[in-house]
Amino acid sequence: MSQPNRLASGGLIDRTRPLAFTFDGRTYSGHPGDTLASALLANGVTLVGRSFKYHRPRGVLTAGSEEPNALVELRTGARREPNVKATVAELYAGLEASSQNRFPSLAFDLLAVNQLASPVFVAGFYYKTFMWPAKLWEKLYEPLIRRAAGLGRAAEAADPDPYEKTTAHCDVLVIGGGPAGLAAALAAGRTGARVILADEDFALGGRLIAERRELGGQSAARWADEAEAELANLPEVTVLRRTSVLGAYDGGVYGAVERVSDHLREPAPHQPRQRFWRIVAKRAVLAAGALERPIAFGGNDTPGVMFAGAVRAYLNRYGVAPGRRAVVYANNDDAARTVADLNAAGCELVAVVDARGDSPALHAAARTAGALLVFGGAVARAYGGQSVKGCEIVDARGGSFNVACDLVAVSGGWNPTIHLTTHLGGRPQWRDDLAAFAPGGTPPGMTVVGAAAGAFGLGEALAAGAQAGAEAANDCGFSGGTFDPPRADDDSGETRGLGPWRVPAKRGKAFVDFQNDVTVKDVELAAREGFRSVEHLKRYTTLGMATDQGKTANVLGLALMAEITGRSIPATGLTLTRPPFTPVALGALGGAHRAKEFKPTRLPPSHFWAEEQGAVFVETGLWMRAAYFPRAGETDWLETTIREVETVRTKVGVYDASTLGKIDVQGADAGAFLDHVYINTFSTMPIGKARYGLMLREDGIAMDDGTVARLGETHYYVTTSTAHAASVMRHLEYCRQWLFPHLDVHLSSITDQWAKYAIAGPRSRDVVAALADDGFDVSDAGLPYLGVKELTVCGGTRARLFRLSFSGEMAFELAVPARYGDALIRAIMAAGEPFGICPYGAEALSVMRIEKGHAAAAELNGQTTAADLGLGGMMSKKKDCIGKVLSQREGLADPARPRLVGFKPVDRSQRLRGGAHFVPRGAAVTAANDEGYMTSVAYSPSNGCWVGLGFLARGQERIGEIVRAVDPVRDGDVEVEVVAPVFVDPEGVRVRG
Amino acid sequence: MSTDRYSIFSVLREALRGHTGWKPAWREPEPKAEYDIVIVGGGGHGLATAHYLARVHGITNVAVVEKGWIGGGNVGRNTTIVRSNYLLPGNTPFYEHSMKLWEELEQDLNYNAMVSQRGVVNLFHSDGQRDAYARRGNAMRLHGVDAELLDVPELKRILPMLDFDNARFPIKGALRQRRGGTVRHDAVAWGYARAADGRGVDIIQNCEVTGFRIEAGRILGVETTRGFIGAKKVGLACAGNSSRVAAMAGLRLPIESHALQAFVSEGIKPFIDTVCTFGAGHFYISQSDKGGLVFGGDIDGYNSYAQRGNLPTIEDVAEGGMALMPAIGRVKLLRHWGGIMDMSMDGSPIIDRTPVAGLYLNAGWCYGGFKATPASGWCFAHLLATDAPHEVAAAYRLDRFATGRLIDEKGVGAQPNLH
Amino acid sequence: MAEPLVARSALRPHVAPHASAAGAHGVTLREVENLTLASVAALRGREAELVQAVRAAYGLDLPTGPARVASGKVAFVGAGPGKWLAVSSAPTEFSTLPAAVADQSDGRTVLRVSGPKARETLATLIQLDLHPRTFGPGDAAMTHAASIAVHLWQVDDAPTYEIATFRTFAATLWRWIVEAGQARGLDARAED
Amino acid sequence: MRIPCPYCGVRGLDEFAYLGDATLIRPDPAAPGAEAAFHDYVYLRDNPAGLHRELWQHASGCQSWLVVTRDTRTHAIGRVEVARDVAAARGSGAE
Repeated sequence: MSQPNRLASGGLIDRTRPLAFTFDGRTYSGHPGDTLASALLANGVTLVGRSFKYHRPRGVLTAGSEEPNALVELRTGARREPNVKATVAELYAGLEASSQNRFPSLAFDLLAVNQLASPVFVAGFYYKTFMWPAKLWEKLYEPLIRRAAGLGRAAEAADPDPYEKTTAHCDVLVIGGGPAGLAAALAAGRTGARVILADEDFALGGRLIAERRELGGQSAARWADEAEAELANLPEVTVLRRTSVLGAYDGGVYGAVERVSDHLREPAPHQPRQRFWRIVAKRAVLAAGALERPIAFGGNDTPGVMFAGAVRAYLNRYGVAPGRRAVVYANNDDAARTVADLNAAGCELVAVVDARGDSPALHAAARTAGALLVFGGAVARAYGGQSVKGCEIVDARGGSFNVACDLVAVSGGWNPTIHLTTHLGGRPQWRDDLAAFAPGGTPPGMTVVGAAAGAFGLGEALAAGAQAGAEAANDCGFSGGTFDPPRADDDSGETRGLGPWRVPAKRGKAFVDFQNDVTVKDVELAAREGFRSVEHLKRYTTLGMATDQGKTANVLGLALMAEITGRSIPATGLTLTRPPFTPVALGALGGAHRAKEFKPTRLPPSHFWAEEQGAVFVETGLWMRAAYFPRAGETDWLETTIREVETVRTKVGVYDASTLGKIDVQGADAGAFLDHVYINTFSTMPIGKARYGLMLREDGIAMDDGTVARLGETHYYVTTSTAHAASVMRHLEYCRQWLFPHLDVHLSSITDQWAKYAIAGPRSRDVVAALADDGFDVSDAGLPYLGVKELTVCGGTRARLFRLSFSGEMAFELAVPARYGDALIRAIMAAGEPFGICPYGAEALSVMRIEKGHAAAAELNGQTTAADLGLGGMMSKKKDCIGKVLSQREGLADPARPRLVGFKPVDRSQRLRGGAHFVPRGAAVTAANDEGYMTSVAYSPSNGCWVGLGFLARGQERIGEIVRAVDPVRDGDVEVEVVAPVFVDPEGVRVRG
Repeated sequence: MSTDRYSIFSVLREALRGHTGWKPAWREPEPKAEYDIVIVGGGGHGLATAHYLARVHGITNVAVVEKGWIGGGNVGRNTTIVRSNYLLPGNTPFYEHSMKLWEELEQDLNYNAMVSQRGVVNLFHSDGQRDAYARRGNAMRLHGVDAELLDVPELKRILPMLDFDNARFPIKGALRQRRGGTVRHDAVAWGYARAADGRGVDIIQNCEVTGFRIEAGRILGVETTRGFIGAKKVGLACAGNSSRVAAMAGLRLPIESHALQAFVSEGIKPFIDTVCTFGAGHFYISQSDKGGLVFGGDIDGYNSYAQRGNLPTIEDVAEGGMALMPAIGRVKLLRHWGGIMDMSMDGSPIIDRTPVAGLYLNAGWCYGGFKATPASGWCFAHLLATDAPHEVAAAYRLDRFATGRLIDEKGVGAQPNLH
Repeated sequence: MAEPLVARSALRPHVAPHASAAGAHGVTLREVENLTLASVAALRGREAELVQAVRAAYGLDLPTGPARVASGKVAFVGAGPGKWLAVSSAPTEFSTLPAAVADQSDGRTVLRVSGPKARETLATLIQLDLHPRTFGPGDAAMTHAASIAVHLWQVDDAPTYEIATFRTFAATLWRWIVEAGQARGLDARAED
Repeated sequence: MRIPCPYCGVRGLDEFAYLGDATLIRPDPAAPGAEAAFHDYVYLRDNPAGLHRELWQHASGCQSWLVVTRDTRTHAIGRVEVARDVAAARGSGAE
């Protein structure tokens, strides 16, 4: 497994350890410290991927996260990850990568036929075609486009790896571990401030480890090592490698993702694959460096055309020669460094083309390397198909000639990496002196330093970083500890790229956005068709919309549009970017709580007992509630439910009602407060009594119902529905604190404090009596209907007993402190055994409340008034309450509104369905005849048929009428009789027992 | 000769000459001194209104004034979903009218906006949700709109990537509207603009309205950064900026502006071929023709004019997505952004006259604005042209909050951040 | 007459599993049982009376902010303006205080998280800054742990935190702490 | 976004629940024209682009309702007041 392009020496790789990996099934070898891209290049693999639209062969363009071309699928099976940039994928033993967006193979891709049709497939062509016939779009054209588009494939099974989210707070967040960032972190860290340094790379240093530079008399890479070692020893400094800061959010919050285990075959036990960091920073120093940009010339996407800075990174950091015969094409003095590094690595320099005039630095370097030097010229075209075989050079006088080469190192200048400065609305400013956008506004508390601020010199980056780090720490109250940056071997190099942006087309496509195949001609077309603003350009051509988010393309595209339309760059627009800075796995943003742990699970006090009984549970909000308790021989939920209902109606049953919201209300004005929030009056209710209550929203619509019990002169106990417990508590606090601040009233959620069981049925008093301690009278006289009493049960456990009924039977709600809940349900079952008790679940509860016509969530749906619910009479005329005024609006008081009534099928054997609509008998099933809808249905054992509740226009006036309940989505159409919404014991005799 | 008719033939012809013959999709005219109608807002709704004024009502002395570039607001920032699966009688016919206009849009505009009726699937996870969706689906069917309830086996067939086995909130079924789907959002703005322009409508970009000239309670025109433009009638279609613009005319609206975030992943090969909404978390998703998973969740929940949101919502959406389809764990979020929604107080829109004679309002779209674009334009054009509400938009009255004839689909009341 | 009722924790091993890593423990998780807890709110116009009563009964000054003051077995933890959570490791009758008092002894489950990796573990659930420069023994806070409402306070420099959560959420919170602690040398058992 | 709760300290957006405009005062239900006044109170909004006084509850913290002054264009947080104090000081119109 030779690595033909690995240099004999040099680089920050561990040559002692070979790492075997595969690409498209072939095995290669690399070393720790390699990326997949560097290892592929070392092995002489230059064709790595295919472009999005034309399926053009593509190689490696960059050595960083801005890579548009070298995208692969990494790993297999459920761990398959699409669109991984080979330039940042850290090599590990056994890595498996595949090329993507090609069929059948990378070298022979049938869809490359798209290139032949490329004269048709220009920007926006699809807006102009595929319209006829219309029905073929979804059937033919769209599937074809969809299959051709997209890059890699998502996994088909759930991601098996865990993720974690965490929060960190710091004084100073330093983004970027290059020279400026290291200086900032050292300067801030030495003051004792809490510092986080985050860098997306697995090695710190940035350009320090990609260049042959000296700092303070030693190699820059060595200096970076020492800086990292010192940072590691500062107790309040956290260095996060492999961590990309993705976005800036309001309030000094930054999002970042740490690739904890991506450099491993799979995560170590209990370790996450990735960790998402919310970083709360008082100050931030952005030292994200700069990104090189391309020049648009023909065939500039051919594998082997590479950014000059990337060429140096592969040479110096990875000990890899990306080519052996190189042409260097640049418009800035970085070219001199490229020439020198290629020469030092033993590569042949075929030609050096400088778009500018004479440059002394470049002159010297080219002479040393023995390269042909072309000033004021251009590379007009690179050619070679799947790898560069040569290029056509145009000289200053317009003459052109071809040279053979296998590498074209291009530098169109550098763009400061200012993405994070724009996330909160900062608008970049074009600077002619840099020929680039520099930060305009920044997020509050952020300073930008180094190349990211347009300071491209190493010395100035170090100095600015050190200063910004110290100042940021000072702003947080830290001082002392100084850091003097080392002396840099700066030259007076000219790194701004002063154009050209493009080389007048000869032959071959000149790419602006490589991945999305946006060419100079596409930009010209956009301009011709009026898509001249940057936003239109982007959207029309898809420039900048690829996985690299236009990191290499945006400025070039903008500059081309400016040139084509004869405007300045600032007049043409600017490039705002959106988070994330680099794409982030959804798994990381989702974090640890997945599948069954997606949300908390609330377990009521009887849960463990119910599990033992074999109960079937149902998710109700965050709660798990027992739906029903099947017994051996019962075949379905309905059979079980009917048995449970019949047991309650004839004997006694017990239900865990603990999930209802419970609120303790105390204070001298507690009664007055409740009068404000409920439509009925509680201030005059006697102590020891309870009553049903309904509260409205201020817009007059019913909000929630429940019961209110008075435990003392200034002490009430309020229940809410299970679903609305939290929102009602918030509403009550709003009323207490904001609307009625002068009232002496205090609220405390006691939902979890009390285990509460509803014991219902004709024998319920017998059960309660068996549990109540001596001396507590639970007879009808001692505790009449709607009575409340505090007592002790089972030999001294304090309890509250409410004579309330939801089922229509004589019933009690018995509450004990929750720790006794498990024991109490067992005690109730034991005490009830002689009376034939059974537990019942939410299904049976629902049946019984429907039989009694009690409104629940389906009726309190946020669209109904007290009057709609048949509860209008409860509203006190003597007092105001929230919602009273607006409930009197004509639209809400309209008697034609649908009102709550009951329904029975005319043919008693027919089933009813919730969600059916009512239309008059004989009328067409159309919206014009829609008179309401069914909210709740149940099979009523007492009635021997299905019964329903629903809202019917003028329903209360139509008792006895027959209407149709139509249910087209389930092919249902049932004639139903309109009845009063009470199906059992309409006189209410039984509750009074 | 330049080319202005779009077809495969014109594309092929242009291909032979390097696409040099295409005309600009719309002109860049200077504003005239006066128009019959000035529409404020060059988004989808404003441009659609202009198109239908010209095409349906023959009114072409119309200007659309836009403070920035057309299509730069919500029409280019949404998650591209179209559907007419509404519950309440005030809404269903309107959105169905919109759906029908979508279905003929490409022929009408000679522009392929890629209307893709791939279906919209709303999952439910409880019996209560099932009944609520049945109620909605039946309402749709009564209005002649397609709707069906799907059971779990059918869902497994069309959405095999959902977590059916290990979910905290098990999937119990879904409501599907097959005719729902997605539309290439930018193309909608461009297609309407091009079509309106072709009929003589002036689309005036970079022209911000700075005030209204109102005399004796009647509108006379708009003051803009490019001077005064006279108008017999002025229609506001300003989406998230409705309150700011209306305030210049002295109006206070039942609207709050809120940021809704949207998300797109990197392009991947076909993964999901319908629109799907989670019923137990804030997450909905589809896949664009380019391959990106396009998804979203809840609004950020506080008044905002900043086109961006914050991390809690982003995390909430990702958590929902991972709960629903855990195979997307290694798919990467490419970009997220925000748009400013004109959240009305009952969650439904307003298309109505205002107390100022000649000034008309089209606002309150919440996050239903994109799917409504054609019908909104159609009905607003009708109102502007005839001074009478279109029958399918008759419920969208400004005074419904005073009368109590609310159109509250979600039933959450006058709290815009919950709609 | 029925048997006396037996108190049971909200945590059972099948919903709140035990875990014990080999080697040194980075983080330890326990339930603190048998606490008396009460929410205490000052009545309007009787705030000073409450301060006096607490001082007289327990010898401590009610904290005015999010802090915990303790004396003997009794502690008061700030729970909002004019509100406190009273905590006692012995049976204590807080209802006699001149205040709105609601028993919460069963409404909350209190977990104790301690050890050198406690902060790092909690940071995966709680977004507060628990760095010793900003949060130390005696400090308290109300927040949420990945959506689960918690009221926590620091007990010592180990560091040890006590986290009160609503009882019906306790099993989930336990599992989530266990999940986060697994990679950090967790020892989680229901009782010592 | 981070909001300094006067009681708890600075906390993230994740802990707060939003209600809306804090300049709206509940009208006198007994006054003439109450229905119109309640309509304006419940439904009409200034919805400014700029400084906005608004109600938030520190829902995951001390439960206090707060009046926060915030710029709706930048999300910059200005003054934060305890809502109950604000309400008490204006002699709360509700009673």
